[in-house]
Amino acid sequence: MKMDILKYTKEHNQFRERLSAFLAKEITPFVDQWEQDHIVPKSAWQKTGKAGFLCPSITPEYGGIGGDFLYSVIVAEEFSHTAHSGLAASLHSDVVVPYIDSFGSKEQKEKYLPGCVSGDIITAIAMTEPDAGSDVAGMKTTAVEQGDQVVINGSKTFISNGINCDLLLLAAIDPKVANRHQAVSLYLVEDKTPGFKRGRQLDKMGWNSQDTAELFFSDCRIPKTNRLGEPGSGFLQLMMKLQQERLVCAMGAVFAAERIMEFAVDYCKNTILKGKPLVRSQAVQFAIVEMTTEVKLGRTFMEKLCADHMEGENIIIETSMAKYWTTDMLNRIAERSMDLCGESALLESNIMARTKRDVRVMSIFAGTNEIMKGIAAKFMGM
Amino acid sequence: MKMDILKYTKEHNQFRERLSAFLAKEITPFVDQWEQDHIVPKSAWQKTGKAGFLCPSITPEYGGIGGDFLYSVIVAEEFSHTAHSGLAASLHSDVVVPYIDSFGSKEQKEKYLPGCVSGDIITAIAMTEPDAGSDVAGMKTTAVEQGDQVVINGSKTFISNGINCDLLLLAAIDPKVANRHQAVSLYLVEDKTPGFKRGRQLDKMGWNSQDTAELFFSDCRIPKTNRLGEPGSGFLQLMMKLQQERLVCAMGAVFAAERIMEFAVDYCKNTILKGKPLVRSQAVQFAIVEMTTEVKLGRTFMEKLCADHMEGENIIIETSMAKYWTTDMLNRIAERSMDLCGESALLESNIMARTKRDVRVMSIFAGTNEIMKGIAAKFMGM
Amino acid sequence: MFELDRSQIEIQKAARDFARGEFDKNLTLELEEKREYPEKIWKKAADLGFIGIQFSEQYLGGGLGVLEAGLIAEAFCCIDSTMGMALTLAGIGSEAVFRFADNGLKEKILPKICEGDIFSGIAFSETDHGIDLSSIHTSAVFTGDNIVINGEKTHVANRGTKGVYLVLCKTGLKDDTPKNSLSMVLVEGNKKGITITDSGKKLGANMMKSARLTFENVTVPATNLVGKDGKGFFQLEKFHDEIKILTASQALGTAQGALDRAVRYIKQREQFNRKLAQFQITKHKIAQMATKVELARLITYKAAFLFDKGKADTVLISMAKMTSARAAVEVADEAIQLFGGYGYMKESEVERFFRDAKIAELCFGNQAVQQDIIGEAMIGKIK
Amino acid sequence: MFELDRSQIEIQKAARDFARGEFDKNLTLELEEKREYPEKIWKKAADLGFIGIQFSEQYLGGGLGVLEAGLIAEAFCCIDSTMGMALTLAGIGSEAVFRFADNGLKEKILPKICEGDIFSGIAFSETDHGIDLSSIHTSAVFTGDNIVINGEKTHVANRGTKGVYLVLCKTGLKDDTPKNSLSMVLVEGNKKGITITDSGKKLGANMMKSARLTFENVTVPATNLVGKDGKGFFQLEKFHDEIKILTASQALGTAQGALDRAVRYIKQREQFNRKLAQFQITKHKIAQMATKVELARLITYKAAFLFDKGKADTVLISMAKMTSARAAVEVADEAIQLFGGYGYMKESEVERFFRDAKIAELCFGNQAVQQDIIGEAMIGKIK
Repeated sequence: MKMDILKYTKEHNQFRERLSAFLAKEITPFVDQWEQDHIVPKSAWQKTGKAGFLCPSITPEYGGIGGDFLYSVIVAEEFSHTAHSGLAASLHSDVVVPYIDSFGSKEQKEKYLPGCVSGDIITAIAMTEPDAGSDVAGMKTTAVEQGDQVVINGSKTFISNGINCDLLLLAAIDPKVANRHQAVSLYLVEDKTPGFKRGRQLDKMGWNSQDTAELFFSDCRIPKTNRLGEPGSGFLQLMMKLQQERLVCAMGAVFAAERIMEFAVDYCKNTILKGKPLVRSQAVQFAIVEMTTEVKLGRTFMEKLCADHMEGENIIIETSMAKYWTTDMLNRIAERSMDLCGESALLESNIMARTKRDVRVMSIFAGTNEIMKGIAAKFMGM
Repeated sequence: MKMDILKYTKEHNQFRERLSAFLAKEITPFVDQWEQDHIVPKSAWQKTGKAGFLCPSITPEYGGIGGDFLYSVIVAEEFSHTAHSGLAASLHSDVVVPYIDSFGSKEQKEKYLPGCVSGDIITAIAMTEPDAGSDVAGMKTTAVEQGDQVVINGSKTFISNGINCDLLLLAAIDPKVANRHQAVSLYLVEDKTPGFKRGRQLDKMGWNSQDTAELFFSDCRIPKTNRLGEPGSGFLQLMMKLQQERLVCAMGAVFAAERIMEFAVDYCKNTILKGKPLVRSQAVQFAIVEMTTEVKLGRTFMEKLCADHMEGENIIIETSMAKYWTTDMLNRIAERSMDLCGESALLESNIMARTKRDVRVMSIFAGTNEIMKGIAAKFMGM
Repeated sequence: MFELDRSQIEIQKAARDFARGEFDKNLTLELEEKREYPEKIWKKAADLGFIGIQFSEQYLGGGLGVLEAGLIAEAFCCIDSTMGMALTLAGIGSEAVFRFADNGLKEKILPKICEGDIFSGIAFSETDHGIDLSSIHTSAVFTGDNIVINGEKTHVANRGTKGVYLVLCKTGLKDDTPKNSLSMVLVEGNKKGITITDSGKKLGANMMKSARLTFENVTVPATNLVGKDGKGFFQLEKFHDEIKILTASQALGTAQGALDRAVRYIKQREQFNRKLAQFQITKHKIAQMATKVELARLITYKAAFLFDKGKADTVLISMAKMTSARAAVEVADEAIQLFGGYGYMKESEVERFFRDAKIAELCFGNQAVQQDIIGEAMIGKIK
Repeated sequence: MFELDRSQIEIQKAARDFARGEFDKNLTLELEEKREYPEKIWKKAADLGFIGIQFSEQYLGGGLGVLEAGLIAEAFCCIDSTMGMALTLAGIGSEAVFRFADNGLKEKILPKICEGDIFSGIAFSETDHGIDLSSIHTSAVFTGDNIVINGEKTHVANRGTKGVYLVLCKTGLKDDTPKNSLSMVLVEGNKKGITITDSGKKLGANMMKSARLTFENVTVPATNLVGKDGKGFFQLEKFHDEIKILTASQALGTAQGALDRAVRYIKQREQFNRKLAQFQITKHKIAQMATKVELARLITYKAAFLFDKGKADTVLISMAKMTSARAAVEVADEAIQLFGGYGYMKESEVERFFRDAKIAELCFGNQAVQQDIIGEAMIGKIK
C-alpha cells in the first residue's frame, strides 16, 4: 500500500463526500453567473456555512466542528473543482477567522465566531495599502485610541471580499509609536460602522466572481474592545499566522494545477488533429509528463508541509518556498496547457482562458513571490 | 516534531555513523588520487565490503545483513560526501547484485553473492551497445546455447566498472527468437572467460575515478548454468528491476545536489566582494533560495517514492519522473552554483568544476531523460 | 547594417506620434469591455496611410514593404497592444489579394482596404483547435461564372457585413491532398447565405469580435477566386510568411510597451523605503526583459528585410514569430509581477498586454508548430 | 542591412577553410590533456593575418574591425572551440595597447603580436572569484624613468616568458577610489621578479595555462605605461567592450559548432528503428538550438558593427556577451544530451564545447554582472 503522508480518517472522508455533493449542487451550477455578476450572493455563503463547510477548525462551543487542519485541506481541494474564486472559503476559514479564534477575547469570539461559521458573517483581511503593497512596515493607516474608542484613518486596497464582507480584520498603526513593527495592531471593524466606506470594486485580469475592492476610513470610530489582543501586538500576530496563510496558498495552487492537468489531458486525448489525437504527438506527451511531474512534486512537498504544520512545527522557510514555487508552477502549467489547447484556448468558452487569468494573481497576493524569497533568505541566515 | 517520511531505526543510525567514519578514513582521503588514476583500486572495494557496507540487502545466509532499502538510502547519502563516482557502491549493491539475488539459482547465489558482499567480486551490468543506446530492443549481442554452453558474440559500451569488474551481468539476445522482447536473457560472465575482452577505458567529461569501458565478446563461452532464470526472461527481469535503478538515480541526484548547496552557500557566505560577503547580494540570495527549494522538492518526492518502493508499490511512472526531474535539477544546480562561484569555478581546484563534469552523465545514463518521459507517457496511457 | 534608413525612421516616428495622440487608455478599456472596433481611429489611420502601406500606390497603398508595415504595427502596439492589433489586422487577408489575385480583384478591393472603407478577415480554420489543412471541408464549386460555397469556419475575426472574408475552400476532390485541392475565395460579408455566430469573449484582442461563419450556397463571381484554383496550400504558406512577420511586429511592440510601463513604474514605486528600481532583482528582471526585446527586434526586422528583398526565409520567419511572441508573453508577465497587486488590475494595462501577447503566440501556429517547421528545415533530408 | 559585405564573407570563408585544414581532433585532445599551446597553428594563423586583424596596417594588423576579428573567432571556434579560443586569445590585452598606448609602445609590441612572435596576457584579478576593482592592491610606483611593480595576480592566461602581460595596477593612494587610481602597465614575461605558479587544470580552454603571478620589485621602463596614469578604470571599461564582443563571437562559434555536430549525429544515429532526427522532440530541440544561435549571431554582429562605427554600446555589448555565451552553454549541453552516452565521452567533442562555452560565460563578468550593467543603464536616473 502506498504510503500516505496525510492520514485521512473515515470522518474526513465522509466530510469530503458531503462537501463534494454540496458543491456540485449548490455552487458549481452558479459559477458562470457569478463570474458575470462579479460577485457571489451572500446567500451562497450562508448556504455553505449552514451546511457546515465554513470554519471547520472552530470548536463546537462556537458552532464549528473542531476539526483538524485536514478539514481545511479537504475544503480547499473540493472547492478547486468549482473553478472559481468568489466564494473564498479558504480565505475566510483558514486565513481570516483564525486570527479571531487565536487572539480574540472570549467576548469577541462569542460575538463573531458563530456568524463566521454559519456564513452570516463574511470576513475580509485588510492589510495591503495603495502605497505599501507587501511591505507591512510601510503601512500608513492609523488607529488612535481615544478613551473607549479607536479612531481609524486611511485606506486599503486589493481587499478580497471587500464588497461582501460583514467584518473586517484591519491592520493599522499607532502613529505615536516610533518602531513600526511595534506600532501595528489588528482591529475588528464591522460593516456599516460610520466612517468606513467601500470604494469601487476593482476590475481585474481574472477572479471575476471575487469582489475585490478599495476601502476607506475617515474618522471611523470603533470600540476599543474591538482591538485583537494587546496594543502593538499586530505584527507578531501576523507573523504567527503567515505560515498557515502561505500553506493555504500552496494548497490552492497544487489543487488548481491538478484540475488544469485533468482538463489538458482530457483535451489532448479527445482532440483530433491530422487524423490523430493530440496525445500521439511526442511533444504533447513530453509536455504532459513534465507538467504532471511538477504537479506531483508540488503535491508531495505541500502534503509534507501540511503534516509538519499539523505537528506545530516552525516551517516558515519551507512554506515561503512552497508558496512561491507552487504558484509559479501553477502559472507555468496554466500557460503551457493553453499552448496545448492551441487557438481554442483563446476563446473564453474554453476554461483554460479563464483559468490562466485567474491563477495569475497567486504569485502576487499574500506577499509577492519575491517577498517569499526574501523571507526565506532571511531565515536561512543570509 | 516534524513528520518523517522515512523511519530510521537506531540500527540504521548506527550503521550510518559507522559508514560515515569509514568513508572519512578509508575513502575520502584517496579520492583525488583515484581521480588522477582514472580507477579505484580493487582493495578499496574489498575494504568497503569487509567493513560491511556493500550489498546490505543480502541475507546473512550469503554474508549480508539482510537490511531493508533504507540501508541503501544511507549508503547513497553517505557516499555522496566523498564526491566521487569510482567506487560505485550503489550501482553494485542496489542495481547489479539484486538481479542475482532475485533471479539467481541457489548455486549461483552461493557462488557469487558472498564475494559481492565482501567486495571480492566487483560487478558490472552490460546492457548498452554502441548502436543501441537506451533501446533494449535494438540490442545486437547474441547468446546462442550450444549443449551445456552459451556462445556470446557482440560488444557493449559505456560499462561502469568495466575494467575492475570480476563478474558481468550481460544482456544478450537469442537470434533465433523473432520477438525481440522475448529474445533477451541475462547471463553471468566471469572475468578471464576466454573470448571476453575489455576494450579501452573511455575518456569522459567527468567521473574520472570511474573505470568506464567497452567490452567485446568473440565466441565467448560460458556454462549454460550461468544464465539467470529461464531463457528469454531477460526483458521481464530488467523491467522488474528498473524501478529500483531509477530510484537509486534519483537518490544519487538529490544527495549530490545537497552537497553542492552546502558548498555553494558556504562559498557565498565566506567570499567577500566589494567589501561584502556574496550573500549580501539579493541576486545571490534569490539564487540560493530557488536552488534550495528545488532540492527540497526533490528530496521530499524521492523520500516518498522510497517509502512506496519499500511497500512494494508499482511506481514506475513516478520513478521515471523522479529520475528525469532530479537529474535535470542536479544539472541546473551544479551549473548555477558555478555561476555563483564566478571565475573560481573555472579552476579544477574548485570542487564545482569537477562536480559539474561529474553530474552531467546522470541525465543520460540508466535510460536518458527523454526515455524516462517516453516511459511515463506510455504508462500514463498516451 | 542593423540601422533603419531615414524614411523608415520617419514612418516609425509618425506611427508613434499618431498612436500617442489618438489612443486613450479609457477608450481602450471601454471598447475592450464592449468588444467594439475603434472605427474612428481606424478611419484616421487609413487617411494617414497607415493601413496597407505595403501595397502598391496604384491601389492607394504606400508602395513600401512589410518592414514598414511592421514598424507601424510595432509602434501602435507599443502604445496600446489592443488598439494596435485592431488596426494592424483591419485588412487581414487582403495581403493575399495583393500577392496572388489578378488585377481586377485587386482594384476592386485594395483601395477600399487602404482607405478604411471596408475591413477584411480570414476564414481558414474549421476546428476550434486551429487550422488543420487535412480537414478543410468547406467546398467551393465553380458553376459557370460563379463560385458556390458551402461549409463552416471558426476563429473568424468579424466586424459584420461591411467587409470581405478570405475563405479557404476545398475545390478539389474529397480524397485529394491539401497540396493540390485548396483554393482561396474572397467573399463579401453581405452575401446571402452567410450566417455569423459570435464566439463570445476572447482572452485578448477583444476589439475584434471572433465568430463562427456558416456558408450555405453562398454565391460569388468566379473572379473572386484569389490566385489560382488548387494553389491554396502554397498561397497559404506565403501568406503565413507575411502575416507571421506582422504578428512578430505586433508582439515586439507589445513587449516594448510592457517594458516601458514596467520601467516607469519601478522608478516611482517604493517598497521598504527604497524605489523598486533600486533592488538588484528588479534590475536583473529589467535587464532580461530588455534583452528579450532587443533580440525580438533584431530577428523580426531581419525577417521583414529579407521578405522585402524577395528572399523570404520561412525558417527565420518562424523563429521571429516564436521569439517575438514569447518575448511579449514573458515581458508582459514579468511586468505584471513588477507591478504587484496593481498589475492584476485592468487599469494597469500590463495584464491586457499579456493577454494580447498570448494571442500573438497562439495564432498562426503555436510554438510547437513553429518548432516543427524550423526543426524539419534545419535537419533537411535524412538518408 | 543584416548582411555581411563581400570582404567580410571572404574573411569568414578563409578562416573557416584555414581551421578545417589545420585543426585536428586528435591533436586537440592531446594538447588539451597536456595543456599545451598549438604553437605551430598559431604561427600559421599569424602568417595568414588572422591575429590582430583589427589593428592598423602600420603595426602589421589587418586594418579592419572588431566585426572581422569576431568573424574569425566565430569560424575558428565553430570548427574547434578549444583551438579557436587559444588562437583568438593569443594576443589578449594587446587590444588595450592598440587603443590606449602611445605610438612608441604600439610599435614595440603590436607587430610582434600580429606576427605570432609573442603572446600577450591580462593580469587583472587578484582574487580567484574574479575581478573586484575595489580591491586591487598590486602597486606600480614611478621612479624616474621606471615603474616598479609589486603584488599578486590570479587567473592570468600564461605561456611562460615569451610574451607580455597587461597588468592592472594601483598607482594612486590606498584610499583613492578605483576610478582615479588604477593604471595599466605592460610587463614583459621575462622580467626579473616575476614568479609564475601554475593554477592547474581548468574546466575548459586548457590549451592556455592559467597561473598566479607574483611581482616582486619588477621594474619596467615608464614608457610601458599603457594609456594614462590613473585612467585604468576607464580604459578597462573600454577594453571590456572590445573583449566581450570577441568573447561573444567565440561563444557564437562554439554554439554553431555544437549545433552542427548535433545535426550530423541525429541524422545517422538510430533508436527504436528510426533516426533520432525523425522524433518530434529531436526536431524541437534542434529548432530551439538553431534559434538561439541565430539570435546570438544577430546581436553579436550588431554589437561589433556599432563598435567599429565608433558607437560602442556597452548595454548592447553586455546583452550580446550574455546572450551568446548562454546560447553556447545551452546548445552544447543539449548537444551532449542528443549524443546520449557518447556525448559524455571526450571523443564526441561536444562535452568539450560545453566546457569551453562555460568559460566564456563566466569570464569578463558572469550573467549577474552583465545584468547589473544592463539593468542600471535601462533604468537610468531615479528621481
